[in-house]
Amino acid sequence: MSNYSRLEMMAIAGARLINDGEVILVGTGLPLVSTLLAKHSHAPETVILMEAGLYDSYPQALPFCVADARGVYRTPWIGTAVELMGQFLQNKLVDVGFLGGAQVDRYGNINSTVIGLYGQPDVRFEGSGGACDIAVMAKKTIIIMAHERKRFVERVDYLTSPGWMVRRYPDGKLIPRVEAGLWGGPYAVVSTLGVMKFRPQTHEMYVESFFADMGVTLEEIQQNTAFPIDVTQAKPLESPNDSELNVLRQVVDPEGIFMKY
Amino acid sequence: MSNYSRLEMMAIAGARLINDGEVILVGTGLPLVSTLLAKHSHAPETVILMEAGLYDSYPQALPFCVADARGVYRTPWIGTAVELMGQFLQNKLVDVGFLGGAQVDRYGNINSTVIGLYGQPDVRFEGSGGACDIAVMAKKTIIIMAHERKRFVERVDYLTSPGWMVRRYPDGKLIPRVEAGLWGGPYAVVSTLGVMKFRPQTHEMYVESFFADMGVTLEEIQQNTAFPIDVTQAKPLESPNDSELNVLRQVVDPEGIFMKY
Amino acid sequence: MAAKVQRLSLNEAIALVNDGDQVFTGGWTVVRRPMGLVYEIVRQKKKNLHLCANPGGPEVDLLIGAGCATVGEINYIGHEVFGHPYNFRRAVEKTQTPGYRHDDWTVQTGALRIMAGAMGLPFLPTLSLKGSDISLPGMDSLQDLRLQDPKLPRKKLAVIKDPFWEGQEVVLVPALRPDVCLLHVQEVGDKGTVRIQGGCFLDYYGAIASKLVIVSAEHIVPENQLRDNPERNSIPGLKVDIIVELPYGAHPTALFGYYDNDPWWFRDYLAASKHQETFVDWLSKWVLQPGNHEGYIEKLGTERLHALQADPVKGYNPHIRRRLDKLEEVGGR
Amino acid sequence: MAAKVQRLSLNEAIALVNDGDQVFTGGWTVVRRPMGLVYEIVRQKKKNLHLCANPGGPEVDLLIGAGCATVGEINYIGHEVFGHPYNFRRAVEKTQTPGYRHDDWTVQTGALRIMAGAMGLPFLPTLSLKGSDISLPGMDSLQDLRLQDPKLPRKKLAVIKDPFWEGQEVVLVPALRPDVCLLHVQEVGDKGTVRIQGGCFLDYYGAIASKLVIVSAEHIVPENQLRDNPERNSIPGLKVDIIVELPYGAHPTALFGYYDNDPWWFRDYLAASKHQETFVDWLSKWVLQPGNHEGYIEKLGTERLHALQADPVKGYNPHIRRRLDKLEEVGGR
Repeated sequence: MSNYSRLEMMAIAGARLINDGEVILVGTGLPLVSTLLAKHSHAPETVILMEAGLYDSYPQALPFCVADARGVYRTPWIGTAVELMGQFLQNKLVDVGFLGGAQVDRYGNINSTVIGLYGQPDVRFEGSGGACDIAVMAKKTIIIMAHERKRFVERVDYLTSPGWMVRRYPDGKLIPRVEAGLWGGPYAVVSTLGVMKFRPQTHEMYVESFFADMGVTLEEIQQNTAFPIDVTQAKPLESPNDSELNVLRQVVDPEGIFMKY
Repeated sequence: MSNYSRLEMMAIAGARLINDGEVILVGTGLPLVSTLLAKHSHAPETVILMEAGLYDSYPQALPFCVADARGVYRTPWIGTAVELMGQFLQNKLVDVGFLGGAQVDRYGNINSTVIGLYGQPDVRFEGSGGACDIAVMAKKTIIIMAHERKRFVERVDYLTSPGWMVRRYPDGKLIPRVEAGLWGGPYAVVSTLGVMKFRPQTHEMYVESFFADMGVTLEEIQQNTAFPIDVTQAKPLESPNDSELNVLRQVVDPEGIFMKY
Repeated sequence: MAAKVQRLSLNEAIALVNDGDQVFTGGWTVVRRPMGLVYEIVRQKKKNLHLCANPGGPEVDLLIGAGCATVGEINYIGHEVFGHPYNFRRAVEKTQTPGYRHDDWTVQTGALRIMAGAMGLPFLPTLSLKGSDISLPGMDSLQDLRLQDPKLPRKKLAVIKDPFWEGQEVVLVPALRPDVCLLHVQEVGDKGTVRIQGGCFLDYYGAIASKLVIVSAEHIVPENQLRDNPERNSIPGLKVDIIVELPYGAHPTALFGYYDNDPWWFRDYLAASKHQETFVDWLSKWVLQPGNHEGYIEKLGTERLHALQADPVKGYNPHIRRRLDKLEEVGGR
Repeated sequence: MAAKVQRLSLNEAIALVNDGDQVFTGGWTVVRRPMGLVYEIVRQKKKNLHLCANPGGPEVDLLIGAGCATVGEINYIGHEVFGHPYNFRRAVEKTQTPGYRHDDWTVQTGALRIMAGAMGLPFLPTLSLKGSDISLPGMDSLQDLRLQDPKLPRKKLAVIKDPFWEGQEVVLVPALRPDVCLLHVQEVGDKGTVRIQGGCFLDYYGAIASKLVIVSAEHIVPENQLRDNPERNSIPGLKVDIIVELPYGAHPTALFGYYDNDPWWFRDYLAASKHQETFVDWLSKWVLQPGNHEGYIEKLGTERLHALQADPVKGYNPHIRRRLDKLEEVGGR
């Protein structure tokens, strides 16, 4: 077996999707871990934003939330959600939004609000935070979450953050994203099993690459996905190199707060 | 004759209208001179705001404009027009707006835009600046200007800053201020001849007091006012005291920039 | 008239909060929350509060768990990576007649709503929310209250067509108009000027939008001292009504330059808040029995406060370990 | 992508401005205007500029007088107490076919319009303008251009009813979407972070709203130096495209901490600008003949620059006399 975990592989796969120089608005947890890994390796010119008001963050220690002093230290400027979300994001200055979620469907719609009925939920989550805003207004979004059948669902219980098929106001009918007047859209889903992207025309999710060297099979992905997913173009993902693992373990998350060593 | 000028009397009459503790949004020139005189004498707790973003200004030297470093020095906070005009003023935190103007009518409507036709003016002035905003949204406004027949007019050539009879959108018909949904309104006009206020019911201008000790007569006021103006309740204004003159001459405008000694 | 700033005790300050008030709490999730003020709200047993934190953290979960809040217009309630908001969850999960009613928003629209309040405007426009369930009238959990409760806008949102440029659809979101704004900050001047370090979040907007503004601070300082650097000051005194000196007033949340998040608090709180009974015990032990803020700080103990102390330049504590599943003990009783 | 900040010469920077561009100029009336950048616009003979200073000062009067501008959406053009904007006056008084078309606004609505641009929104609401001639369609001096010129909104404003609270009428004002933003500041980092002292005015919003942002500064400094005090920085580098080191780049307007208003300049400019012929002479003598910014500063001379020097703490020059009718001579050629 490999000397790295699926969580690590996932964080590394996420980092690889970030291009140097991109302006990236990032949530706490795995999105931040992946982004910092990219910043500390192939994408040093990335401009990291966090919704609480943090700008061009380059923390020396892993921030615990999007308002953490670790993310503020030696930033060149500090704003608020009014500037970050109401100006930079809405004014199309954000290249990548990097989000987690509880459920995702084949169109990249994300639920981070409830399981069950909205009015009487079985499980209530923390709620959108800035996720809906980011999914609506970033030039593209990357989603990162555990690959389980109850998470990769036919239909999200609540559509918190719009993907490629979105709610029409006010009747809630699902319509294509562009018809609702939205730009951007989901670019990739990084999971504990592989990396999914979306077909250009149908905007349906397909498997682009999978963690073959960790024993992941395409059948395993299909079994853990509650909607039909095309695996015909899936390629094994390149294994993490030593540099990626070192940066992740020694620089980005040495405590194992997220990587749970 | 008196040992003070009509300009000085006017500045002092303006200062006397300010109550201690008021939040006052003030324009450059005579409004600022009067306000600083009040701040340096009977109204030290006045909070002086200027539209460029200056807050709680207490200058050691007379500011030349509403963005002058003299008005910034040792203020406790600095904003922009977004906060001063878009928040404090619009959110009804400003007690007094203190304005100049080129023309005023009996309802306290001010013109600071053109003489003649708007499309082809005989004389073009600088324009509203923040005057219209202040006249619309301060809890009350004080107007200060030279008393001449061409300035105290039957009808302003252009209604820059609404008084008690204002333009209906979009047809321009003159309607009472409250019908247009506006609060506040003109409280007094201070001129080179006296102090005018407005009747509670009709909102028409009347003479409350005049500069009798400088030889000003009520006939002179009527002759220099192009609309009928009630002078029946006019009382002589109390002469400036030494303290007022000293503060004005030695502290507020020692160069005579506005007082033209 | 400019607010005449009054310096009050914690007890006197919170006595000004009325049952039913709409309350905005400053800070962000687990950072710089007005925890000392909120603990005192619990001690004074305020009822039917209408919360509008943006976003909410432990202070909101605590007020819901203590039965102080009946309505929330909030985009997120949680403790970030520390764990889940169990009091909030329990209040809304599978509940037929909830004691707490929750209206979902987003960070951006929540920010615009409190900004609209600060601007004295009834609404502001946004391009967000389009395509989300959050925007749908059928998902508006406060719909039945809207025409009855004057603190709620008549509609959750409206949609209009841009009349000026490309003609796109624009969402209008209603202003928030809180009765009370509760903030905790590093320094406040004796005339109300607030200096915040490490990010203001939406505290400025909360202060300008709210009818009564209560600011607790680590230090009340002479106003003249703050005038040396106006660019570093965050909120003008114009709208600050009440100031309270309250050292450690943001504990267990982090305060830039002063102290870091308290992982032991979060570990204990998360364990306790999983069930109503254990939460009631926790509340009694940590909020009610200490009797006041001094008692609470005393109970934390000097060893624990020392362990949280921030590096004054970095703003955080570079030595503290934050992984709850491997947390080592520190002092504190 | 984040703008890759480029350090250019003044000449190279202004070469990026196109005829017909909509240009926002930073500063406020006679304070911190990007005069050096504007002089270079005149030297490079740019045409048909669409100006949106808020408010406008000598830089706007100069561009109108030099024939560079054909449209302005501006709330005020003037030199404050120094005197009147004669070039602007001459361009619009009793003119049948004006070369310059002026649309009147107000400070608050102008601020909201550039803020709407920064927010990526087509409009923002306001409670101002109600009752004023400025709001009336019949007084809209650009009405005939609105459906032809894509840089102008289709309407000057719109009025809607608040759907959420008291139902009052609210005015919507269209965004400003400038092509170019010109700023002069005290310091800019080599990656574009801007530090302004003494008031930012609307410079931040101008930068975030505009497509191309050109910042001239007294000093270009290492970015790391500015990171010591992020709270003191005014504009993030994200939207700054071009930086130009330009000492005295705001002269004759005042720059907090550096130099005060130049009363001799205003005396001479006001006298010259009263007539087109004398203004053309002034322009030739002070802008064109010096050839570039260095020539201009050289022409001012060290004695005059010394006389303007600000007290670094107070921000202004406490000795300078500003009353034009009693102005004493100082050096300068």
